[in-house]
Amino acid sequence: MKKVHVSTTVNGQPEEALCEVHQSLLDLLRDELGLTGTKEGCGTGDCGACTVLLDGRLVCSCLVLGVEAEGKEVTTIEGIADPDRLHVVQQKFLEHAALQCGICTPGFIVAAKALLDKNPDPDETTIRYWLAGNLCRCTGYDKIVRAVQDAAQELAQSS
Amino acid sequence: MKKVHVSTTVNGQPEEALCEVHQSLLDLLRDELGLTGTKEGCGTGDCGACTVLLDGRLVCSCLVLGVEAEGKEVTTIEGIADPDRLHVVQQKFLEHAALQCGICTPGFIVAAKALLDKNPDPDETTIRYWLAGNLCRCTGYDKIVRAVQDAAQELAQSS
Amino acid sequence: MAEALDLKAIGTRPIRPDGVDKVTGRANFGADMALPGMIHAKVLRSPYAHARIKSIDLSKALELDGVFAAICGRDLPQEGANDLSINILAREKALYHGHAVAAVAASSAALADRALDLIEVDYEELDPVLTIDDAIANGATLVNENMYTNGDRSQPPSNVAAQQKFERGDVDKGFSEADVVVEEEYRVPTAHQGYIEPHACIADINEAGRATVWCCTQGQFDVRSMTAGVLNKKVSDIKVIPSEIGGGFGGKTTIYLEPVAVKLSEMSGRPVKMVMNREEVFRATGPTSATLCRIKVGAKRDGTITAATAWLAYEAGAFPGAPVGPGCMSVLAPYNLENLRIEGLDVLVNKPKVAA
Amino acid sequence: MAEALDLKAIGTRPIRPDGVDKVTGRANFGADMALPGMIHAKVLRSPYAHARIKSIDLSKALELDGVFAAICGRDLPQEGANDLSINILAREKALYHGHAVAAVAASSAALADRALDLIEVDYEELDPVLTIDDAIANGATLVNENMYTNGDRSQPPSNVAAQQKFERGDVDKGFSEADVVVEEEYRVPTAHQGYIEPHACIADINEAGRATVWCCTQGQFDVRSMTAGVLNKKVSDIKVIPSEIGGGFGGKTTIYLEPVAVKLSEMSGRPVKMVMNREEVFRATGPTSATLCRIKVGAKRDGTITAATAWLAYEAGAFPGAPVGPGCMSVLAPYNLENLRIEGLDVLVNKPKVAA
Repeated sequence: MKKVHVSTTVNGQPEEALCEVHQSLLDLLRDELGLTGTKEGCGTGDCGACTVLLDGRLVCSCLVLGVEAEGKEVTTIEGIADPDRLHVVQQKFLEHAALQCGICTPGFIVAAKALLDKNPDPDETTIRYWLAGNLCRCTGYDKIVRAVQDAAQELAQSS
Repeated sequence: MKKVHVSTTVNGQPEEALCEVHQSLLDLLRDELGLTGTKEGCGTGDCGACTVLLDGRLVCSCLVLGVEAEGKEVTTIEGIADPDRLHVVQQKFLEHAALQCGICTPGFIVAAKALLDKNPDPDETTIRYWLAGNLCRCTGYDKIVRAVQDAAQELAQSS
Repeated sequence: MAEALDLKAIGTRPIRPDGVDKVTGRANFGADMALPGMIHAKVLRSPYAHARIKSIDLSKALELDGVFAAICGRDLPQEGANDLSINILAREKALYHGHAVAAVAASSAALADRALDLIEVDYEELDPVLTIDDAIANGATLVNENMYTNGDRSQPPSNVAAQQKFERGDVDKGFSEADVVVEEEYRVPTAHQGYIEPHACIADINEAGRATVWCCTQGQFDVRSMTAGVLNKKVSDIKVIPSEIGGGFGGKTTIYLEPVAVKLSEMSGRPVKMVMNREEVFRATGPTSATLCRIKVGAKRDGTITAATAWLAYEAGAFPGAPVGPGCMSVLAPYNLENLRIEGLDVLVNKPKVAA
Repeated sequence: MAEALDLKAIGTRPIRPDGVDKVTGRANFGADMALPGMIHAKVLRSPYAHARIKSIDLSKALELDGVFAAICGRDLPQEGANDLSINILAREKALYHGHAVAAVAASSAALADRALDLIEVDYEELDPVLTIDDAIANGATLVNENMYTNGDRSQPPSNVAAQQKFERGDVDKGFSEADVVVEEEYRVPTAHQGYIEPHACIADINEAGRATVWCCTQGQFDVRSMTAGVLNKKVSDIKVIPSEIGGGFGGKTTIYLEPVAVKLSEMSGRPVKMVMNREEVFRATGPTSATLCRIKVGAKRDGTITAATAWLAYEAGAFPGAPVGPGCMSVLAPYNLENLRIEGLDVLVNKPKVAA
């Protein structure tokens, strides 16, 4: 079967790629567009390592078909930082040592940023609930939660 | 302008790629299919580093448009060796030290193999004439010519 | 007290040097590499925990368009056919549910997966040995018919690969002097490390026989020597380049895919990429040992321990090598005991070989 | 004669170790790397051999969809604005036909090329200095108004960057003793090395300021220190990874693109690839010096040389540094002369700076 020509927007840039109909959005991003910042941990929507935004909505890209990205806007970890500086969520993950091996980190950061965009002042329970779909095997979560809390505080002060 | 979906066969394998209309076959091979064995030395058809076979005909891939590969068969340097052993032309280039920096080597080998496929017993003048479209800055050509002569001899003995 | 020191590092909170690349998606892990002309390989795994492999027919898989190469155990060198090699591709028997039986390289991972369905394996199902109790029972099915405890062939073959004993004093006398004797049995199930990153590698070998392997490990030199051993190659013919490692916890200093990828690269003339999925990680890579331990402690009313015994049986999985030695050395080590006896068993079961 | 030795290497014809990868297309050269998310940069080059740059307006180029960043000389650190930096991006003046004036990074090389057309440069054309004769003539246009011969500011500025003299004996006396005096003038034109591989690099810098540069050079540590110098960075913040090099012949141990690629990567947050085309290689990278040499030799009928003088003028290109020193040291070196005088001139002209 011939591949499907998909036109989409990734991190604000128009992108075109050929996609087999069974390929996931995760495959499209990683294998066709070379954006390997988004990771596959489970392929079944359980670990959240492949978290991206699709038209502003948080999704596991392993559960979305690549062809569904046609005409949509995708935001990946590669689109979170400004060219000249990290996003405050990224900065706070560094400062709070909220990462170790780093394989889950892109998913956590995309999800955490989406939370703060939606709710600039989440309490700890809200943060833990929102990030429940992201698994980390190294950090034990507390440092991640503190990083998000600190990021929220800094965003509040700067606005 | 939207990219063109090109279906072609490269080294016996069906391939699909998206190609801008102005892209050369060389760009298509290198940038879209990742086959970087074919080199760009001049981009104007003078140096022969980008030599490939297009439907069996020797061409400078920098002078062919990528979209022209639609439905055609392309053979590149990556398709010359068998999986388990080098082509005799490749082997003879090694034995005669007919390469140094190596940037022109893929073009020479594709061209030399095409010559021997067409004319199994070329004399030196024929070899030099056939390879006149390939420039080498390191070897001085004599070792290349001897490698091709030796390859022809070996092919004659083995057939 | 010592005077205050002018400490330069202690007390500071430096940003980890790999941090920026990890929060921006730049850091490259095992599955993030790609090479031009790369093809993809997948592994056919045994659906039985224990089965004799009567035949494997790769021919239909090889006929599928886009398939470049396929191998099974007989295609790896017999000179290197040690436990590691047999774990990587089964020979006479499939030894656990998920044991690699064959592998196919094709132009895409999806196509390789489809080709796996075309491989015909004729299995003779055998009783699986799934617990320590079953493994050490009299008349137990043998995971390995050539396994003799501590290599002692004067005894019949056994699922107990090794047995070790540590003794001091007179435990019977010690227990007789105790006011209280407590004896308990503890079972700890198999636990997989659960690193978020599945195993992945790319191998590329040239016609001169020199291979490069990219993989996610902190033990690139171990991976190199193990891969060389399985392929009966010189270590100098293999270069291993480690990527970032998305968690290992002891589970990524051994090999599962690398020799298969090198062999398929050799047969296809292409770089070969292999990435496990989550199910494969759980079915076929090394967890830590399940254990069955019986501990008996005798003590006087004042708390003095008069004697202690520990019987520790560790599941090794399908090949010997459970970490029972360190268990024996540490189980009673915190106490200064006059009378003790420790026995450790390295027990084969039809499960993946443990790692760490 | 010495006895026959058991020679292990001499007389053998070993296959070069990089050979197999080079005859199969596996060997990776400067332009063969690609990184995820990579964008492409192209350089706007002066259409004049000598012109004052009155203004550069990048704004229209930056407005084009798909353009990520654009720079010109003022965007490189002034702290590192030495000859190397000014060669990489012109400042007050364009010093040769092909001198880099600005650069644009865009989603494709073709788009970057289109964006170059949108950059507005206001040039004031100046007389170009194109030959040694013109450069050293009285009242010559100055390539660099602040260049003083050997740094001696008691003399007026000059296109002769350096002058060196070597003398022995009395040449006038020597020539007077000669039976025959021959004096000739020799001109050798500029010759470019003509390596088949154009210059290429990829740079990727992260938000912590650590850059990795892949490029085709045999002098990765030179490239690192030069790039660090131009960017006013620490060498420890730059890692240079050399690829295979498709011919260099002395022309690839300096830099043309690397700091531009790093800077554009910093501004865009993307890896930036830059590949010269053949025309750029010839217009803007270092050839060997054109020379004008006057040699005078006096000799007796029996062949004894009684005196010799050599006047060697080497084109340096737009910045000083022609290899006139080695020329002076070797021109008369084969002869055992009592009377000689050698004069060497390092002469600026409006051409690319020579390399090797």
